[in-house]
Amino acid sequence: MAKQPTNKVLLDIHRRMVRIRHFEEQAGKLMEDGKIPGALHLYVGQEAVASGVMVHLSDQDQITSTHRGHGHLIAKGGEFDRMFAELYGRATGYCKGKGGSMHICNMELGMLGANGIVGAGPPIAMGAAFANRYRKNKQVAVAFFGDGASNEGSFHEAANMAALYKLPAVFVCENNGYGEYTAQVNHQAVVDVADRAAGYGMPGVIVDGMDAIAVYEAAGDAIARARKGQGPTLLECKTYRFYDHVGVRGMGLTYRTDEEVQRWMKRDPIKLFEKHLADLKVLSKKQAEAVHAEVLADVKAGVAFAEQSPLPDVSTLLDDVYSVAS
Amino acid sequence: MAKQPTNKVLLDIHRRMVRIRHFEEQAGKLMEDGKIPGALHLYVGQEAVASGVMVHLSDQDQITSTHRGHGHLIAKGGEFDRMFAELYGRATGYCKGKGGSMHICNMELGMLGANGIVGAGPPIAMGAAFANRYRKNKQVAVAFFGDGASNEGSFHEAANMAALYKLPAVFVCENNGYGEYTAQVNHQAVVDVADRAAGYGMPGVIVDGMDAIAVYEAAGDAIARARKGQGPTLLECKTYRFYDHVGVRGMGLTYRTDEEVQRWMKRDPIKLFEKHLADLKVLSKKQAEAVHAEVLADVKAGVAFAEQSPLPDVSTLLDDVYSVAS
Amino acid sequence: MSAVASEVKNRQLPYVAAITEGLREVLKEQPDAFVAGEDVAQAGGVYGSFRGLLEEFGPERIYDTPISEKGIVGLAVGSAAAGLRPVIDIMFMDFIGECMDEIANQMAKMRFMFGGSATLPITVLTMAGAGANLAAQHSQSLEAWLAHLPGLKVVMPATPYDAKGLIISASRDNNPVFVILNKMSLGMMGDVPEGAYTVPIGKANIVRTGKNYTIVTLGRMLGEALKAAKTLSEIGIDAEVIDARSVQPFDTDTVVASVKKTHRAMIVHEAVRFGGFGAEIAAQIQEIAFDYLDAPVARVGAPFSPVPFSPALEKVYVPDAARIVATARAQLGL
Amino acid sequence: MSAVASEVKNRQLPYVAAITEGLREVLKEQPDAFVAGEDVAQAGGVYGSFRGLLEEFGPERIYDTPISEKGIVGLAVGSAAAGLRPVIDIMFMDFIGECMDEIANQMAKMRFMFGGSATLPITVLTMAGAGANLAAQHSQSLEAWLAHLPGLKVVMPATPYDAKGLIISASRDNNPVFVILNKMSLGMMGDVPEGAYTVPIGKANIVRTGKNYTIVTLGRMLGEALKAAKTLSEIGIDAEVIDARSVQPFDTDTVVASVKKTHRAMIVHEAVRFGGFGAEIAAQIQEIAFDYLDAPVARVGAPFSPVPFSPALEKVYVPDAARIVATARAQLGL
Ligand SMILES: Cc1ncc(C[n+]2csc(CCOP(=O)(O)OP(=O)(O)O)c2C)c(N)n1
Ligand SMILES: Cc1ncc(C[n+]2csc(CCOP(=O)(O)OP(=O)(O)O)c2C)c(N)n1
Ligand SMILES: [Mg+2]
Ligand SMILES: [Mg+2]
Repeated sequence: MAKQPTNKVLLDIHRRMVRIRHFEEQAGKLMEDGKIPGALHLYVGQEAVASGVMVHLSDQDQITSTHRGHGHLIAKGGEFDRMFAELYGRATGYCKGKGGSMHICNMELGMLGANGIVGAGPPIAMGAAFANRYRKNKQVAVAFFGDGASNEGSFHEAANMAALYKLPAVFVCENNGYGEYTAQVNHQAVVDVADRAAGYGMPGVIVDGMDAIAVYEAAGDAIARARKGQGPTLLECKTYRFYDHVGVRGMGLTYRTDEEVQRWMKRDPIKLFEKHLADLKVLSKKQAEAVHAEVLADVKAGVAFAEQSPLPDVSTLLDDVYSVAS
Repeated sequence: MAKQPTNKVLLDIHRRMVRIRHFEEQAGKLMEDGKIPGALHLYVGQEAVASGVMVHLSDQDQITSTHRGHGHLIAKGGEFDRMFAELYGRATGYCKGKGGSMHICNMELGMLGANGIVGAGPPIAMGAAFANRYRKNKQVAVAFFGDGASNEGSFHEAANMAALYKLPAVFVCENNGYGEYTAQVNHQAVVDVADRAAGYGMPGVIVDGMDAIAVYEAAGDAIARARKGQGPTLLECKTYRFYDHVGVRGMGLTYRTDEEVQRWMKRDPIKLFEKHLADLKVLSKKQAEAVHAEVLADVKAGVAFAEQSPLPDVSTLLDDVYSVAS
Repeated sequence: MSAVASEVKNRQLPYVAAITEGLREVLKEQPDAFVAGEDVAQAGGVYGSFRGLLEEFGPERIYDTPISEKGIVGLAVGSAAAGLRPVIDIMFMDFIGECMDEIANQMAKMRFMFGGSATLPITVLTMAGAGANLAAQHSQSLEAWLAHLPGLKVVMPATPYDAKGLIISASRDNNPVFVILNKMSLGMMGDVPEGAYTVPIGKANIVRTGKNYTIVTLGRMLGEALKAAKTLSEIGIDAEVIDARSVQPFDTDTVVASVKKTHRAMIVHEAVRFGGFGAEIAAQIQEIAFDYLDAPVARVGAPFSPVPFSPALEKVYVPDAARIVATARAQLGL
Repeated sequence: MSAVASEVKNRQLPYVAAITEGLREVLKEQPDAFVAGEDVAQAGGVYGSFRGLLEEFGPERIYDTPISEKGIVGLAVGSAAAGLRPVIDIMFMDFIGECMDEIANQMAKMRFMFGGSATLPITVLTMAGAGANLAAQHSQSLEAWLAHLPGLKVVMPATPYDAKGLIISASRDNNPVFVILNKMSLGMMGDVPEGAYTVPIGKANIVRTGKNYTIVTLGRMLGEALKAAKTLSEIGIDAEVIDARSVQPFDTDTVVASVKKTHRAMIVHEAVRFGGFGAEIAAQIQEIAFDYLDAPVARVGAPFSPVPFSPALEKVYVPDAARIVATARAQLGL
């Protein structure tokens, strides 16, 4: 059964959430200012999911991410300087500027990449979980994917194989109610993606994705189960993205009502969690402010690093297509 | 609720089953004699499924089939002469010899083709069901597929879309316990493919695929539901193929025991059904023999037609790649 | 086309609106045509190319689909086999890998495998093209995969006029037709007549006539080639610029006739050069017009790497007028 | 290779057994290598090319998978990213459409998109080839799709020797390598040395030296070209037959050197001629050796249709020695 998080863990989760929030807010600004090229899919609103799951994982455990991947990388330990550098397309970025937001990754941290292809993560995570089982190393692989992605055949095949081989995998569906501009009711006839678990022979669990503790506990159970060799779990986290599919508009969108947005924003996962931590006397308002201040300083430093970093040299274009080592 | 089949219907189902059985037995012999080229996947043992479903369908209702498609076409009204001609690769075949066993079809009968690609049928049937809904013509589209095919992403996407749009479709899974030489326990962690229905928001029904009446009743309910605009159903029929995945060896196979084969053969769907019809006094032993004799004569005539038919002229090779009508 | 162009010279539309107009004409003239794809209905498409269709034609004609490319193509194949004329959208061309079986083994082959008894009047729209800093999975041009598949037709409109006309032609065609659009052309203005008109599928378009050099382009590269032609004219190269418009069927006759006149040729496409469709064109030219060639047929395409994200790299990755000019100079030793 | 051939002239194996031997060597030398695919474990593969591996290496190394090509490729990509050296089987090459996204957008691009931080030592086996009356969905040769994808290597062993050697080379390579086998070659006998040996990936093989004609072949067409060379020798054509062996990387140097000597060339592959890899080879030859060519580079490939079922049609569909000879005669006006 789910074990209570220690204070240390609570503070760890909180810091990860705050780091995601401020990184994303800044990234959004930078995109609006035309400093970050391409498309940005912000994770704001879903911080409790990445943080509540990732706090259970070591750098050796792997995750696969999505087009909305900054939050996953930050929660997995990604550094702001190299992340901003990647979004800027600089040579110092995690992908040397070749990947950008949609492919940002860190193999050392076991973050097997954001992905521009919806549904591409689950088969890759299933493969990483297979490697863990093969090596008997007790590592776990976690696939993050959205409600929209749950309609891709790739999810189906990965879930079936993970259950068949009893792999140490967890399938975390971040159900934010929309796939791009299409509401869930218009892309699937079920309300709970977790209902799909039974068809693969794995447990399906539903949790409030705005409640970091609830995510922490449910993820803890699923990950423990995976480590014990009992097979995968489908963990559905009901959450919401505060901003548009791409970019930073939150209100005034045609495909969702402002009332709906406001309703969810009242349950801002960071505010909820800080209130909870205050009630528990684990983190005072002042202490929380200090964390925000530290993180904001990190953000500032990260942006500065990125802006001072060189663009990739054109001579490097054809590097990294193939490995030349052997 | 399922309505009892009339005697007329019972005899109709019986004839379809017998036609499939004798066609397949003969096709197997012809393949062994080297008269039919390529690969043959025989339907023997599963006759109750195709027959119990198809008796509910008109020529306007569509079906998609599999690599094991002869039975589906016969139950849908396919003629032996043009079918044997196709298996022989003759110009008089349903596909002018261009398709063969794995692509045998008849568009006029609403049989949208056997398919060499496992899992290819469900999306096509979903599309045909969409057309029926678009036309408001009360027609139904039925996808036949195997237990192995239920692990393809194509099934997942088709099932989700059919349920989302409440299409007049029925997904008939012929679970014969194997995908090629791999037993179901080695390709999925569930015993019942029907467990997958809930994840799409459609009913999942399990029926004894060796019992023609059970199939008739369950299929009747699912098809009626579809015609009424109440959406798709996943109907799993537990069945067995008496012969090998390809060809006519039944016993002495490495991937299944002879005991298992014998156990299932004791439940030969035709024998079971004929006993039942005899008990009901609907079809006497003599009458049954007469049916078999008639069908065997059809088989003989069909083979003769095929053998007298010309091979396609090489000048026709590039025909039918494109439609030139407009 | 010049005739048409003059008639309508006063009516200019952006490429994106020409797409929508083409679809509107299709939906008006063909009751069996419907549009389905990810975010095409309520959102009007991620680039706005479907805007207003839901409002005008209603939910019975315009469908948002789940993120299920295999399902979307299956929807098209099955509904076409049942008599409809589907128009589907695969949002980015990069995503066709998700549904290549449905494209290659079902859509392209069904008619042939069935001995001609199936007819699939399907129009597939998809958005190709690099230059928007969308990185390796949202920038590809994969026409070479499709052109290699008997049973498909494949067109690549380079102008607003052709976008509208080819969409209408595709929907009237009784075969599966891919209309490969380019996201960098969406804002391009051009003459677009009111009402329905067609652009022949399989007919190349001589956009600039020239005496001593032939440049064959695919899709958006037409514009770069026209720019390059100006520069080349300054060094005595009078380039005839031919927009292939269709890669399957490919208009070999028009291209070969030009090369027989000019004696020198170059192919330009955005796709990776190696194994790209330009190789087929070059191979055909030398097969048919060998004795007319004064120089090898040159090819300009993307280098052999995925599309890089960083603008600094993408800038040198995507073929442009400068590369066309440089390649021509090298080819001709000028 | 002749050296090797002589050493081992007494040891002959069929192509199918050479595949198995190559896999056995891989599994012996690389503890991180495992084999996964549909029916590869208990059944030993639908063509027997995996026979005995489960018994010898056990269920921890050899895996039957569900019928889930996307899952199989994902298994390879994810486990390779996590440090293993997967060997996967896509039973028939026709099925790669089911997993082209995982192949093209994940396997091929991951390393580049990740700035070189990911390494994917993956071997993919797949069975191509027509001639077995298996019709349009079990007979294709689709190497052109793969060769167009930066990040992949693609080899096509034509002999038992190369099948074993290229499988071992593929598994030692730190990049994704497709080994395209041919179902019609499974019974072909040839020299196969005991133990581990490699065949270089990216190096063409001059199988027959000749003076005045170059035939470049892909995969099984080597045998047809060698037959054709005999016939051609009777009409004064002394053909040099080069087995490309690898299409990515492609050994341009060996081919061009030969053409500079022979002045005439033909490419032969089983794939559909239009848009096939032969176009890339022809385009390269004329680009680099234009002044050496006495005739256009000819291409022999399948006609522009899906593979027909009827033996009567398939017989005239699949390229063979007779078509090679006829094409050479037409090309050279002999
Ligand atoms: C295969 C594929 N199809 C479509 C897209 C376009 N696309 C990008 S994100 C997205 C929505 C994804 O929805 P969901 O999985 O719920 O994730 P969310 O954006 O809500 O986090 C779509 C359709 C894509 N990138 N890849
Ligand atoms: C996409 C694809 N993968 C693999 C195959 C090879 N194959 C042909 S039949 C078959 C088994 C299908 O099993 P099932 O769906 O249970 O149907 P059954 O043969 O039992 O009737 C396989 C793997 C194929 N034809 N297509
Ligand atoms: Mg979502
Ligand atoms: Mg089965």
